[in-house]
Parts: sequence; structure tokens; C-alpha cells
Amino acid sequence: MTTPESARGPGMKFFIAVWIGLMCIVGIEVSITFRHLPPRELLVCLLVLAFLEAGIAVWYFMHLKYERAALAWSLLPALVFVVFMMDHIWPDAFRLLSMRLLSN
Amino acid sequence: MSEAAHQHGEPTGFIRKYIFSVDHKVIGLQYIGLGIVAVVIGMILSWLMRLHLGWSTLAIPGLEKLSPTGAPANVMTPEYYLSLMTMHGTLMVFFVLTNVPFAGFGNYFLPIQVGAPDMAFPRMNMMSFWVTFTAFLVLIAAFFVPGGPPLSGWTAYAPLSAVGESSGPGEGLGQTLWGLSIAIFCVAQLLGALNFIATTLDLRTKGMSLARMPFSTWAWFITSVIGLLAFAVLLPACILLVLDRVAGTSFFVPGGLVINDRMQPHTGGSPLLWQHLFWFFGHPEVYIAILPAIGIVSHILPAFLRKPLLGPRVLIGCLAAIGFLSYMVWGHHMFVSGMNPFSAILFSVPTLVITIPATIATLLWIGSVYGARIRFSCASLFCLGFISVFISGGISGFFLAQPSIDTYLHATYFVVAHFHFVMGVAAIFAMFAGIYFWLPKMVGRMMNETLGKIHFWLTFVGVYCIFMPMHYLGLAGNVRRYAAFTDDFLAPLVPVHQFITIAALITGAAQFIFLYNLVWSRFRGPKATENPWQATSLEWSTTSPPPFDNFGGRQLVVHQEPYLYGVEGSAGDYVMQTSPETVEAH
Amino acid sequence: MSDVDITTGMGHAGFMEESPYGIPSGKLAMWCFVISDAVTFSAVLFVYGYLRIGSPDWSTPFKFSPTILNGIVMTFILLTSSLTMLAAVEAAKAGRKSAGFGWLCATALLGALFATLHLFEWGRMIDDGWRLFQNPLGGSVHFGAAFFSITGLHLLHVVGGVCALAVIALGYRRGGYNSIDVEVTGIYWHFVDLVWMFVFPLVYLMNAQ
Amino acid sequence: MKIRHLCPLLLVLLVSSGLASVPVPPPAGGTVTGKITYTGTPPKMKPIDMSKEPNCAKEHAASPVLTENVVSGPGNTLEWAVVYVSAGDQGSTPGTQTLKFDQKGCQYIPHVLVMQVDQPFQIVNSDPHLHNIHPLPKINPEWNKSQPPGTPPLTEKYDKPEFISVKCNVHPWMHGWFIVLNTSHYAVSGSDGSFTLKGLAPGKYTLTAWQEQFGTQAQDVTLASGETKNITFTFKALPY
Amino acid sequence: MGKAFGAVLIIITVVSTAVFFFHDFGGMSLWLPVDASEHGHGVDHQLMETMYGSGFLFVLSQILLGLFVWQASDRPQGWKYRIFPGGAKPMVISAILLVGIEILTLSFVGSKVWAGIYFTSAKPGALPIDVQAGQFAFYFRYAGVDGKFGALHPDKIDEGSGNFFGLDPRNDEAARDDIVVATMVIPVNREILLTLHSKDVIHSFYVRELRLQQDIVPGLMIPLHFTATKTGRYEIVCTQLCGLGHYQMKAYLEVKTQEEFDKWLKDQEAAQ
Repeated sequence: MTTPESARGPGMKFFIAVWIGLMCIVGIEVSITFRHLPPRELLVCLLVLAFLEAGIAVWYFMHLKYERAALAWSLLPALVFVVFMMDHIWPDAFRLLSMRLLSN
Repeated sequence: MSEAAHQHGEPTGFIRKYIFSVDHKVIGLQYIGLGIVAVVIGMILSWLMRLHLGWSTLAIPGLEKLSPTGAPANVMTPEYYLSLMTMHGTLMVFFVLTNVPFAGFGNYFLPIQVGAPDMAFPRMNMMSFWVTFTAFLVLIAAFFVPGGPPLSGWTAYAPLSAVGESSGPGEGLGQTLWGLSIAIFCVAQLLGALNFIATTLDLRTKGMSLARMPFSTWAWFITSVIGLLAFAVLLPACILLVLDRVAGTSFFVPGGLVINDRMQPHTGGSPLLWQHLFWFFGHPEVYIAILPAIGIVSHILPAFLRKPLLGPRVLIGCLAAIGFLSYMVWGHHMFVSGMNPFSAILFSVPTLVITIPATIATLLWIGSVYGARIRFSCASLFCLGFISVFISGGISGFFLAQPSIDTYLHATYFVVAHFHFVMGVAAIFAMFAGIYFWLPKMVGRMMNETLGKIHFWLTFVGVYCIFMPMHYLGLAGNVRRYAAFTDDFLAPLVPVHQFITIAALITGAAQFIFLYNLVWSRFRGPKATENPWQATSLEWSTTSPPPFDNFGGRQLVVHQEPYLYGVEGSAGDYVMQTSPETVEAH
Repeated sequence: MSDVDITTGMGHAGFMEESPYGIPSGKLAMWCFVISDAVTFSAVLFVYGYLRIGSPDWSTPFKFSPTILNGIVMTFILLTSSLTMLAAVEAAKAGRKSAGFGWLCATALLGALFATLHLFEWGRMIDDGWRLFQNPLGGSVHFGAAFFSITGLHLLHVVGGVCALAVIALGYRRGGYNSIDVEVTGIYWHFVDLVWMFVFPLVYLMNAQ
Repeated sequence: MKIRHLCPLLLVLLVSSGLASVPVPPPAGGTVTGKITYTGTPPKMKPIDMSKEPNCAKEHAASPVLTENVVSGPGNTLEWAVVYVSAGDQGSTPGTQTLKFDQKGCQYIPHVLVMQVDQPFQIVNSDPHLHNIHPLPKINPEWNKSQPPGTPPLTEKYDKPEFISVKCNVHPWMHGWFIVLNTSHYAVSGSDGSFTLKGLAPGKYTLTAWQEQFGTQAQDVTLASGETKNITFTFKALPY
Repeated sequence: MGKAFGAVLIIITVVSTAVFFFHDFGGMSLWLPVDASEHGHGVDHQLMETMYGSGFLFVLSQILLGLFVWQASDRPQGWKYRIFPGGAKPMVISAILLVGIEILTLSFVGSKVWAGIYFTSAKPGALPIDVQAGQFAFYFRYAGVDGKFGALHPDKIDEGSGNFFGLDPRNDEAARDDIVVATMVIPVNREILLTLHSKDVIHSFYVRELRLQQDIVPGLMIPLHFTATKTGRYEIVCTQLCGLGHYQMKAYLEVKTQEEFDKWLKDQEAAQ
């Protein structure tokens, strides 16, 4: 049995560095939160940071970087596509406020 | 995590062999068996519904025994009609159209067609069947609970499905069971899809490159990718719906509702949200039902045309394109739902674009029929019938894809005709073709061709008599999901409904010929040889039925494209995929 | 039938076509499951977003202390458990069995600690009057529904993961599972961590006072 | 027993006995008679638009049916109020006769059906179209059944006393009441607002009058053997 | 067998298509009813365009299939198969061209029709009517003499006493003169602005003759505007499954001349 490609990795030292980096991003998220930005800006900041974090986790922790590129190219576009299509529900969400039945 | 298929030997006990079996062939047959039970129930329900639509005051003897409150004095109440309609839709869509062509045939033949001894995860495979079976039992239980079976349709639009008993009969425990059943079903399908993907990618025998996989294998593979992503949305949606019903949340129920003069405790939810989640799953689900059917027909057809299909790569591309586009179009179910009208255009265009790959596939089939010498058997007749009903059902999609026309045709019998043709009848035809074609392999006996041909003609003419008039009813504005037609403009249309009912009764009765044929052939049919149809793919390179590990310990090596018909081969006018001979191009 | 382990996706050269990704089936299935589960979580988060956009009276009740602080601690624990999981995978790959077992147990313990803290958090919310259908501050009732269903779904994954880790750890020590099984479990565990990276900012931080 | 028919009958008896003042032998029990009246302006009863159901619209084309929450008679009297013994009841007999509740011309006949606990009653659909009958109890079990035309009557009963509003969802204007009592001493006021409770043994009673729009009122009354007392319940009405 | 299949398929195609040309069966018409709205013309036109385009495709493909199967039936033993001239390429090209052009035109023209109905808002002079759907009836509300709608209070809904909308005439003067009817009466050739809302579950507002269908979603006020062009009496029916009485949920729409309408409105106002 040959060693699978995924067995190759950068070693624990590197992962500890990534872990510290992730904790820093969490710290940034919290500090941004308490700067009391308008919700929309806060959301954008948090989402960007969350995607960054998630990307790092997928790439290094889940070893996607160390697999064949084909795996990443199969999985991620599918997920991104589905999530992108789900965004079609927002126009209705925004209409909800203006079209609510005014009961009082 | 990984279970090697060969680690467990052939089981001997009855329970391990036929009930809790890990053998993909037994599981496939279990799925098909479950599908047949579901389709018989669903068909009887449709008979009852059709009878009621034709003669709404008709007493149907014995109906009172089935449900004393649903049919007092054997006359169906409107709520019982709607309950039967809901159960018919749910059983057919989930337990027949998803189970048989995809899970049933897929389980049986996908490993064999790629030359694997079993699925990648046999125990998980067994689990997904029994989870499906649990879902089935939970759904059937809804018939017998107080309050009756659910009545809000297979789409279960909130808030009718979410506010509980106060919104009328059929919205009690039965609806909760419906939500649970579908959630359980989603889990089973997810497990199944994982298994199919892993099997297709990892267990192909030597020489079985992706390009050499049969159409059916490709279709099952693409379908499992669709299912993997689509059922993942329905699962939380059903859980949230059940939470709305039992835990008092208001995800799908807005505030200020007054039902039967009572204020509802819910506030702030959105009914459109349920529709979005449901149809986000629901439209891919349509292709989960039809893609395996397309794959099966494309697989069977060349064996009887004795020539390869035109453009095999193009056809597979079409399947993939349809699968891809299926995620972009769900909003066409919601043109009149109060959705943002701008979104309608956004959903309409990809919907129309889907017709391009569908048309290409159809033209490829028709073009392939040209210049062939067809061997007419039940399987090939059902394949040809499939092409015809697929065209008839697909054409009406042009109308419904356009929001401006959908404003008129939405929720009329035009829609009923459209989806029954393209999703129901087409997929059922593929199932029949599959059974006539593969039963010799599955049980080792041939089916009776004479009975089969009677069955085909009655079914083929029958479905046209049932569903073609429905298009015209829809154009005349006949609203669907009505228990009776009492409106001034609907009452004159009742004779057409009576005609349809009679056609449905006859067509339904013809299915018992099939069932009889199936049972008779299982025990009395002539013994099948290894390759009765002189077909080329791997399932015909093993005994009928195949041994426990599919190939009796042989490791097959694939040398050929899957559909080498009409060539000079050592065995005749065809060359098996496993045959090492060199073949000259036609 | 040969004795080659056909389902690992490797080592069957000569008998099987090579898997396009060159990874064991179990790992491929886990990746597919992760994608599917990611879609499930996004659906629930989209529901949350949809209802939040549509509710003019959304409550933002979380103070820095105790809720956000607790959230940071929980994030720290979960991230650390990811690190111990990585250590377990590395140890298993290198064949250091007892180290692998130890790291797996550490991961499971951290996961259990996370779940415990989370349940305490829930208890505090419930004491404050939050329910699936009730908002003690008088704002949108969807806050409770969204909070409990999203974090509940995540908690379910954590608890499931802890159980899986325990089973894998014991099985790994006994020899029933190998390093690939450990790695596959690792993918799931990191995914649970990854989901939290969205839940924490979207459900906690976006609702901070 | 048809209360609708019984009320005028009692009325005739009562009036004739009063006018003729023939010395009758004292009845076995005491009797309470009286009237239900109101003060103030009651809401205007609206004509019901039945155009949705052409059968019924045709049936009532000549004179539209009015809503029946407050049906007033001459002299500010109120029809369809229920008077019953709410305390001190003695000598009640269980109700065994099957009552009838008809759906005819998209109306409930009678508008108010009084019954005793465990007394069976039949729901009949005399119309050529579907009705669903949906009583809205809070204590008793709730049910909602549809009755296609031509189906046999439904027989039901309630086992706890309650005032139950009845509606038909197919024809939302249809509105009636099931009054479930645990006494056999009750009466429904007639079109002139009058009522009579007969066969009451001597003793002290609390009588309660109930009207769907204005609620309940109670009065104490003490009856000697064979005594007849006359009491009036007066409700306060508001225009909206 | 092949000839039988071809023949049956061609018969099915011919019969199915024939109903399109001969759709009047005595008292029963299997075709769209008369169009009574301003935008209906566009919808009908679009429908006919689609009918011709897809009807052509339907007949062509069914007949070709039938023909090829017919031909395939009496070929000799040892027949060497023939490939369709050009192989798959003409199929793909013709599908992309034919269908592509058809869908491009359809979606372009169709979007314009759709946009004409739903992207525009009603003109200032439109007659506002408030529509409430509930299990299982529609009720319509006109503003009355003061031209103002009373506020809605769902908790005040009491169908038994005729308060279908949940008006509060005791405290709300605007509500006192609101006209509530079960038949929608509108003047011809004048734009109508409906505000659709539901008190319980999803219903739908469907008038065949107006070529209009719109779901009525609880919790939302959905505007819908149209102009009727022909007087008459039409049915408004519910097309969204709403419970046991769904099939009986309907109301009438009476389109009257302006004078008749004015008179009707006066009578109603007087009755309040």
C-alpha cells in the first residue's frame, strides 16, 4: 500500500500557527462587533471574516490543500453554486417589511 | 468508516439474506417491492379520486369501512378527497418516482454495471432502505390517526399545513406524521446518494473509465449529486414545519391570523419562505425522478435498435446540464405566489433554457430510431412510448415556463397534465421498460411478452386518453385540487372528467395484467439465459440472477464502449464491454 | 475475488479503475456529506436571515458578559479541539497509536466541554424567559426560534461528533479502525468547527447589544 | 322536540290561561314566566349577502336574511335568549329525545339549539350543496365535519355543559349556537321575548339569562308550591 | 408491431391536435373563455404564439418518431443500420437554433406582457377595492362616502355578526361607512386597484376572463390592478388549496357600466 497523498502535510507547528491565526480572527470579529457599526456594515465585515475563517479551516484543517485539486474543484463550486442560488430568496424577504398586513 | 464488500461472506439465514440484507441486489429488489406496494396504493387512491371527480355524489361501496368520517354512507367528503390526493401525490413522488428508478434499479444495477461486487458501503445501504421503509410506515400511519390523513397536498403549503387542527380536518396528527415521514425520507436519500457517488467513482472495475459507463450509471450518478444537495434543503424545512406544528414556532406562519374566529398565537413568519425551501428541493426532485428514467431508456433502447445512440457524450452532457439548471428554476412554481415579480423573469429564462438540453436528448432518441431495425419487445415498446410521452409532457413546459401565460394556466389541469406526463407517466414507462428488460436478470426468468404487449397498448393509449384532455380542461380554466366541479364555468366540463375517469379505470385495471405477469413470470416464466437480449453492458456478463458477489469471484476487465451494436462481433452483431476483440468503427 | 481491499480506493491498481480523487471511499463520502450538511446549515441560516430581514422589531439582547464572553470561550474550546484532532490525525498517520488515542480522547472531552457550556448557555436563556416561541423583551419571537434551532442543530452535530469520536477512539485502540477512519472523523469534526465559525458571528455577534 | 314550535305553543297556553282566568288546579310545580328586553340602541342587523351560494341567494331573493346576533321583537324584546336554572336546580330529568339541527337555505334552524348533557342531536343538511359543521367548544372535544348533500344526518352529543358557537366555513355567515346545560329547566325566548319555565319544585333558584351578544344576567327567585312568578331580564345594548 | 406503433402515435397526435381546431362541443368549450381585460390580449397573444411554436414541435417530433418506427418494422434480417444524416450534430444545432430562437422570442415578448401587468403600479384614479379571502369565501370592501378604509383589527373579526374584515366601527369613524359585499361590482373600462389579503391560509384570486391569477398570502397586502373591458358576470374562484371547502370557494364579479355602477354604489352607501 503506497502512502496516500493526503498523508503529506506540513506538521503540527504550522497547524498551531493557523490555530493562532483563527483565534485572532475571532478576536477581530468581537472587537468589530463592539464598535457599534450599522448592522449592514457589521454583517458584511463578519461574513467576510467568517468566510475567511471557514476557508482556512477547509483548506488546512480539513486537508483540502493536500488532496488532489480535482476534489476541491468538484466540491466547492457545487456548494458555492447552491448557496448562490439560495440568494434568490432575498428579494422576497425585503418585500416582507413593506407589504406586511398592518393589523393596527 | 469504510466497509470492504468482501469482508462479509454470503449470509445464510433467511433474515440476513432477504430482510436485513447488505446485498445491493436484495436491497434493490426491496426498493422496487416497496415501490410496487406504494404505486398500487397510489393508483387505487387515484381511482377513488377520479370516481369522485366524475360522479361527485357516487357512493363507492366499502369506502365507509376505510374511513367512517371521510366517507359517511360511502360518499366521499371533500376533505377526504383532498386527503387521498395528498397521499397519492406523496406516495407517488417520494416512494415511487424517487424510489424505483433511482434507488431501486440504481441499487441493483449500478454496482453491476461498473463491475463492482457491491456498493461502497453495504451496511449504510441497508440502513437507507430501512430508513425509507420507516418513512413509508410513518406516512401510511397517517391514514389511521384521528383527524385523518393530511390534506394540504404533497407541497404542504404553510400556513394550512402549519397551524394545526384549527384550520380544518386533515390538519391534525396526520400532517405532523407527513412532515416527519418526509424528513426521515430525506435522511435515507442522503445516505443513498453518498453510497451511489462513492460506488460510481471508486468501485469501477479495470477499464471502466467514466466515459465507458452506461447511460443509466451516468444518470444515477448525476441524480445522486442532485439528491445530495436537494434533500439537504428539504430536511431542515420539514423539521421547521414540524416545529411550527408542535413547538409553537412561527417560521412559516405570519401574525394576525384568524381561523374560525380564533386568533392564532403565531406571529411574524412567512408562508413564502416555506414555498422557497420546498421548491428549492422540489424542482430538482422532478429531475431526480426523470433523469434515472432517461438513463434507463437510453440504456435499453440501443439493445433493441441494434445500433448505438447518436451522440452519447452529448446525451450525458444534456443530463448534466439538466441537473445543473434544475437548481436555477424553482421559482417557476411560484409565479403567482406573491413572489417578487422581478424574480419571475429571473426564474423564467433558465426554465426555458432547460428545454434546450431536453430537446437535444429527445431529438437524439428520435434520430437514433431512424434507420434501425427495431426488435419489438415489451421493453422496447415502453422505451418508444417513453419518448412519446416525454415529448407530450415536455412541450407543455413551454407554456408554464412563461409567467405571463402561467398567470392563466397556473393551478389548472394543464399543470396536472404537464407533470403527470413528463414526470409521472414518463418515469413509470421507464420503470416498466426496466422491469421487462431486467427482470430476466433479476429473477432469472423471462416475462410473458404477449401479456406484456397487451399491457403496453392499454397503458399507452390509456395515458393519452387520461392526460391529453386535461390540457384542454386546463386551457378552459379548470382549476385543479377541486373535490367537485360546482362552479358555473366548471360544471359543463364534467363529461370530460367522466371520460377521463373511465379511461383511468381501464388503464389502472391494465396494470393488474402487469402485476399478474410479474408474479406469474417470477415462478413460471421460462428460464432466462445469461444474456437474453444480446446486450453489451456488464450486467449481461454474469449469470441470471447474479451470484452474491455479482461475478462469481471473477474480476471483469472492460475493453469496450458500452453500446457496440450493429458491428461484426464474435458473438453476433454486438460486442460485449468485456470482450477484448478489436472493433472497427461503423 | 482477490483479497485486495477494494473500497479504500487505493491499492487496487490492476483490478479497479483509479478513483478520480485518489482518496478512500470513506473520505469521499464524508466530503460529500460535509457538502450536503453545509447546504442544510445554510438553509437554516437563510431562514434566519429571511425572517430577520422581515422583522422590524428584532431583539439584540446579548451583552459582552456573560453571553459573548461565553461564546468566545466556546469558540476557543472548539478551535482547540480542532487542533487536538489534527494532532490525533498526525499521530495516527505516523502510527503512534497511544498518542493518537490520547488526542482523540482529548478532542472528545473538549467537544463534551463545549456541549456542556452550550447547555449552560441555553439554561440561562431559558431562565431569562427565552423560548422557541417567546421573546421576553417583547420583540420578534423569531429570535428564540432561530437561536434555539440553529444552535440546537449545531449542538446535535457536536454531540453526534463526540459519540463518533469516542467510538473511533476505542475502536482505533483495539485495532478495528485505522488511521484513515481517524482522518475521516477529523473531517467531520473540523466541519462542525467550521459551522460554528458562521454560527458565532451570525447568531451571537450580530445579536450583541 | 322542536323548541321552535314549542315556544308559540307555550305562549298560546300561557296567554289563554291568563285571559280566561279560569280557575285551574294548581300545577305540580311552580312556574316562572317573563320577558327578555333591552335598553339602548342595539346594533343594526345586516342583510346577509349570500351571492356566493346561488342556491341560497335564490331562496332568499325576496327578503334577505338578516344576521341573528340581536333579534329584537316589538317593545325592545329579544328573541333567541336562553333562560335556565343555574343554581338550586332540583328534579331535572335527563334529556333523551333526539333533537334536530337543520341546515337549510344557508341558515341554521334553529339558530339556538338548547340541549342537555349527553342528549343526542342530529345534524341534517337539507340543502343541495355541501355544508361543514364546525362547533367551536373550549371544554368539549372539537370536531369539524363536512356534510355533502344527500349524506345521512350526523348524530352527536356533548358530555360537559358549555355554550358553543357553531359555524360553517363554506358559508362563513352561517352562525348558530349549541347550548349544553345540565338541567332540564330551560327555555328559549320567543319572537316577543317571552319565556316560561315550568315544573319547578318549591325552593330558591338562581335563573340565568344568556344572550349571544350581551352576555349573561342572573336573578334569584324563590318559588312556593304551585306559584307563578314573573321576572324580566333587561340587557344594555350598544349600537356597535 | 412497428406499423401499429407508428399508426397509433399518428392517430394520437392527430386527435390531440384536432381538439385545438374544433374545441366547441355544444354547450362545452374546451378553450379559453372570452377575454374581458385590457392586458388579456397580450396574454392570449403570447399563449397563441407559444401554441403555434410548441404545437409545431409536438406534431413534428411525434410524427417523425411514428414514421421512423413504422419504417423500422419491415426491414430484412441482417439489416445494416443507417445513421441519421450528419449524426448528432444537426440534432444539436437544430435544437439549439429552433428552441433557442423560440425561447428567446417567447421570454422577450412574454416578459413584456408580464412586466405590463406586474411591474407597473395603478394610475392615480384607480378605484381601490379591498379584498379579503378566508376559509372559504371572498369579501370585498369599498371605502364608502368618506373615501377612507377603516383600519383592520383581526381580533375583531366575527363572521357570525357580519364583521368579516375585523372593523371597529365603535372607535373608528372611517370604518362606519365601509361597504362590505360578497360580490365584487366594478365599472367597465376603469382601472381597479385591488389590495388582496387573507385572514387565515393562502388563497388565490383567479378570474379566467380577466386572465388574472394571484395568490392571496396571509400576512401580506398584495396589490393587483387591472381594467375590465367587457360588462358581464364572471366567477372569481380560489385556486390555492385552502382546506375542505376549497372547491366551493368563489365569488362573483359583476362588471357594470359606469352609470349602473354609480347607482349600485349609491344604494350600498344608503344601506350603511
